[in-house]
Amino acid sequence: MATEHRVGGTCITFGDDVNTDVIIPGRYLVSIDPAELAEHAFEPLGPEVQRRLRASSVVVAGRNFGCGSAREQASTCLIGAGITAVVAASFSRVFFRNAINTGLVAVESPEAVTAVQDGGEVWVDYAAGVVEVGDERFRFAPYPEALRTILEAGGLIAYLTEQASKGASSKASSEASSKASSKASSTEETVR
Amino acid sequence: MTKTFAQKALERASGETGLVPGQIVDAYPDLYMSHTASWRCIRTLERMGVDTLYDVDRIAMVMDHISPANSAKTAGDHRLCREFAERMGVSKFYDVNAGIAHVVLMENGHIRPGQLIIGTDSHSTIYGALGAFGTGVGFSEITAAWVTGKLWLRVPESIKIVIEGPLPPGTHPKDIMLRLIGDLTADGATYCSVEFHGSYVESLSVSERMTLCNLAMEMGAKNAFVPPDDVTRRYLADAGVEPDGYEELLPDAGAEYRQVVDLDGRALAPQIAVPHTVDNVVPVDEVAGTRLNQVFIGSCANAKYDDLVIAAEVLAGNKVAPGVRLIVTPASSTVMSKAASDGVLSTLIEAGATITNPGCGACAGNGGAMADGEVTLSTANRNFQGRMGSYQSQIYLSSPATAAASAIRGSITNPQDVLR
Amino acid sequence: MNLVEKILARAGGRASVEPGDIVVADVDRLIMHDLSGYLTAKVFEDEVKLPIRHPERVVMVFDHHFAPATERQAAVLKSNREWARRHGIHLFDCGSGNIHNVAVRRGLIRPGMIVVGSDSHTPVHGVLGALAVALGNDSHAGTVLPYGKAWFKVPHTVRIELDGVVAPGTSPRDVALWLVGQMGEGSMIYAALEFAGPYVKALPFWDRWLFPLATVDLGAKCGYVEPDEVTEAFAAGLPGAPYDRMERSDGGEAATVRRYDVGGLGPQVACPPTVGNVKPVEAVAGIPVQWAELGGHGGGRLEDIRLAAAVLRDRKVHPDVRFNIVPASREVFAEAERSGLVLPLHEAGATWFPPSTGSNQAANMGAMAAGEAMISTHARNFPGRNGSSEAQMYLASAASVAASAVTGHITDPREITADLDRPGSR
Amino acid sequence: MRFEGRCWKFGDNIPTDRLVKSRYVFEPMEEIVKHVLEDLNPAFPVEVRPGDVVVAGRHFGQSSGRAIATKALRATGIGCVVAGTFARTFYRNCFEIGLPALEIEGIADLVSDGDQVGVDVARGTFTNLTTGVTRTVPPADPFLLEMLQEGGLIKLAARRPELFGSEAVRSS
Repeated sequence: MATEHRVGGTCITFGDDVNTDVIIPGRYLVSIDPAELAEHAFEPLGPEVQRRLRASSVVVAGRNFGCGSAREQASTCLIGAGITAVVAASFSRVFFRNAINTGLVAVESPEAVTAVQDGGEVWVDYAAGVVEVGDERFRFAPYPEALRTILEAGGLIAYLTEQASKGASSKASSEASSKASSKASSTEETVR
Repeated sequence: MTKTFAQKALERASGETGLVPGQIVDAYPDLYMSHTASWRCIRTLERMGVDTLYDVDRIAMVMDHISPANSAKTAGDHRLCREFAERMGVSKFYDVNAGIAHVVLMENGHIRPGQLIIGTDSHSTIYGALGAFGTGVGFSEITAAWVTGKLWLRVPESIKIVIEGPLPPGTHPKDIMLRLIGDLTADGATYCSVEFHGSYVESLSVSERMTLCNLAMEMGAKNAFVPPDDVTRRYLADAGVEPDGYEELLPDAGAEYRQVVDLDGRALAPQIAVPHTVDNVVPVDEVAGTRLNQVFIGSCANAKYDDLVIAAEVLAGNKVAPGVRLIVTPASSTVMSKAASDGVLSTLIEAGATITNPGCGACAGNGGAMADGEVTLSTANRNFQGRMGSYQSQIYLSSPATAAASAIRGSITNPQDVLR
Repeated sequence: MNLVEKILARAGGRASVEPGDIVVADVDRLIMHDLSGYLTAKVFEDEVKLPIRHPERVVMVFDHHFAPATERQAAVLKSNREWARRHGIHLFDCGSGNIHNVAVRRGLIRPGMIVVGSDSHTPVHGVLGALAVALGNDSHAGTVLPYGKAWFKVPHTVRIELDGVVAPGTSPRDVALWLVGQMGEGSMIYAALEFAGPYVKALPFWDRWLFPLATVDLGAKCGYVEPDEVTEAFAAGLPGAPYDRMERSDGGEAATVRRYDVGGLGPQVACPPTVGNVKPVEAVAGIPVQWAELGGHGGGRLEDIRLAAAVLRDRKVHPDVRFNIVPASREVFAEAERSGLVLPLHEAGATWFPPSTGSNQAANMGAMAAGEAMISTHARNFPGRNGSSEAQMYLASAASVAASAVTGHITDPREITADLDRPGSR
Repeated sequence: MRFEGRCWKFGDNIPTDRLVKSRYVFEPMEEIVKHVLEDLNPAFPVEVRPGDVVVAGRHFGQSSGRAIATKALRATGIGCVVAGTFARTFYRNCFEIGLPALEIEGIADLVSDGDQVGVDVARGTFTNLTTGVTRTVPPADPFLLEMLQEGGLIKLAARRPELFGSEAVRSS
């Protein structure tokens, strides 16, 4: 799979402790469609924020971004809105997991967050472990290999499906993978 | 090398030894809990084209968030789960009438000390009340675990919280936790394993320990833990778990903690979280008199049997104030049974409470929605903007005692003022 | 004159009236629920803009919601509360119970009254010897609220006499369902129905309830049971002042009399898609159900709960069935608890819900997926009222509902137990 | 009170639930009107034109007493509704909200869906222009016709509040 390690563009900034009920209100969890979820992303903050979100590529936030529930749609809705990376001072752990597992780049860099201006450009090279804010470059600890593999596959399910089709899955899932392999190529697109 | 609970639990679940915080391991959970989100797992599995599961006996499904269905869509989602459970032989399937997943699974002996449990619910930290390692994940990870039996986990650092008691009358585990969340803030324990120790913790029932571990999530914890003891063992025996059916894991003396917090509960006043974050905590007296439209006694944090008893003690002989709706949602069918057997239910009914079916109820947005400008005092664990209806409504969080006292007065009230 | 004509003549300020006359009469009570009340209030505020003439006669009961699930619903209830408070009308908030049960239990319906409401089952109050008629929102907004009056066409009266001893395990609910099937849905349009005959007169008050309730299914304007000692005793036990008038017919006026022999009648089921599609339970026995519910206008009384408890004694709800119990009022729930009925039914696998109309129209609960089926004591079975238009609703007695909950399919309660009290003999 | 248009034919015992499902009750009328009778004939809400006539069998509009069902039908733009019999509250609501209604026994047997029909509600006449069949019935009570002409009960009461004094409107 071809890998593009550098993602980014115009950013939209938020403060500390942005919770999952703000990112995607519980009433919309009946959907798992990224586009449909994206329509309601950040709805509590009003239409102007939503419009700006959809025009942005990067979400920049303060501490504890994505705190609250374990809902995976908090990440999916951002992907649906066209966000390619989230840069935060820190993440709630479940949001961080969900981001990796749905294929959304999420990096912690309090220094970068401080340097960012709302609406400015932010780029993330997650292989190099660098956040670029204008001319400034901020380093962060690159992803462990295991996480990067999942991220680059486009998320956990896409990764597993890909593994299954390669016949290289873990021992535990080998039986399952053999069944999955025949369908894997056709399902990859929909999974991602 | 001395180890924390988290190190021991993840060594057990990964088969590796000598784990240190920060390390990432492949761990094999003992149980994968999915609630109403189960249908998403099933759909994801369908898209993967897989129908062989790693170990169906480790799957637990509880239809708790929207129970019963309030739309044809949700009714269809529930049916999908029932049919899947039937077809795949998921024996730990609990339907819309069972109650809140966490409470149901603990009551039914599915959670045991030392186990690793993952759940599609952030408050899966609650399983620490029985000495297990519980943590929340997204539905894709549950699906992946169904197939592969494992997931990656970062070995967390640990925080040790030592609480001394007893607490003054009218104060409860919820008050302790709110104070702690207020002090440590909403991300004070992010990625960490939170261990509860001390004389106060030892004196608590499993139900009360559930309140501690549940709310640890609101500090960002990865998991929470109360050391198993005789209280734990009795609870497990009542739930039908054989004494040799589990392995208690205790942190070593001298284990390394990122932080040790000592909390003296003996002079604690009732606490309340004010809108719109859980760590925005003040003593109840500071906001006493705030008018309420609704009081909700429910959720995995505070709608267990003990919680209803506490509420009933305050409500006995009183009536809910005119203009206030008091909604009581027992956490589980078992809780409802107990309350109906000993007069607690009668007391609540006579006081004017609306008793709903067991489940997540208003906490998961299935009931108790508010209109613009309305105010609810809730015993649940989140007060985020818009979580209960309108974005222009407000949620306060408190103990069942404070909730009951406030329902009587129609405004936020220190329960000590009513009990006295 | 008969009871209906006397009440209309008195309230219309006339010496006498005859069928076909249109009279404008004083309304004694307007009852509204949370849905219809909202619509009425909106029309009243938007188009009429006058004060409410007699706020003390107006009652609103929130029964379609016991805990709203959406902001939209919450906003409707909030608007209703503010409107009720602003105008000083009676308000019973969520969890009070079903509108008709609340109105009776709280002493707001009395013999001889003219009662109007936009709930189509408003005619049930004829059980107390009131003239109770369902009107639309515009009647309420246009004339009842501003003038305290409504226009009525004086109905012709049909007396329905029921006689005979029904089979064991058969309740008045079965008889009422059967009657609709026999007479035909919509067969009595505009009529006033007097329910009479030895079978009806031997019934206790809450069992009589089911006959005026069926009025709307027959298409009639109103229905009643001629007041007697049962009515008097019940009315005397209601809160508030005792009734000040008990109109009674002069006798023999009904132009038409229909006589039905209910001797040996067994349990009945109204099958989808309409209330008139009534069959003996044997004809549909065996159809799988995923849901069973005691509640709604046709159930949830203490009598129904007792019947269900009798059926479920030493038995369990089938694992494939969710059995909901929705008490008709807060009082019923409290009485059930005091009578020790709540725990055994809960432990048998039933789930208790707050007093309300339960799954009626799936406002707060009771949505079904395509292909699912429910058997209930509700009053309506039209497709689309409970989630998917492809879901099925069967209407039956409390005993049949409970029996079906035990087996997982529509079941004749007599096959489960012989331990069912003969209705009316208690 | 005269209308000419396409006949949309429906069966017996149609409940208000099929005119307006309860989940749409609080939607704006522009939204409600898109779903009127859709379960029974999906083409109806899409293709109905102003002046068209709904013809139904027995007991049309049973179930809820809410006027919203009649208001939604009126909002489709139909000229009037003709039925073998009407559910009582539905009939009452028609006049009270200003939707002309005419009751003609057995009318459903005289039309096919798609026929052109002509109706004069005030005179009580019905013509199937496609087949040439006609029917005449006694028109509705003058009080109701007056209500219709005013545009409904609220407008009538506003213009003639004295009607809602204690005097009878009309004696037979």
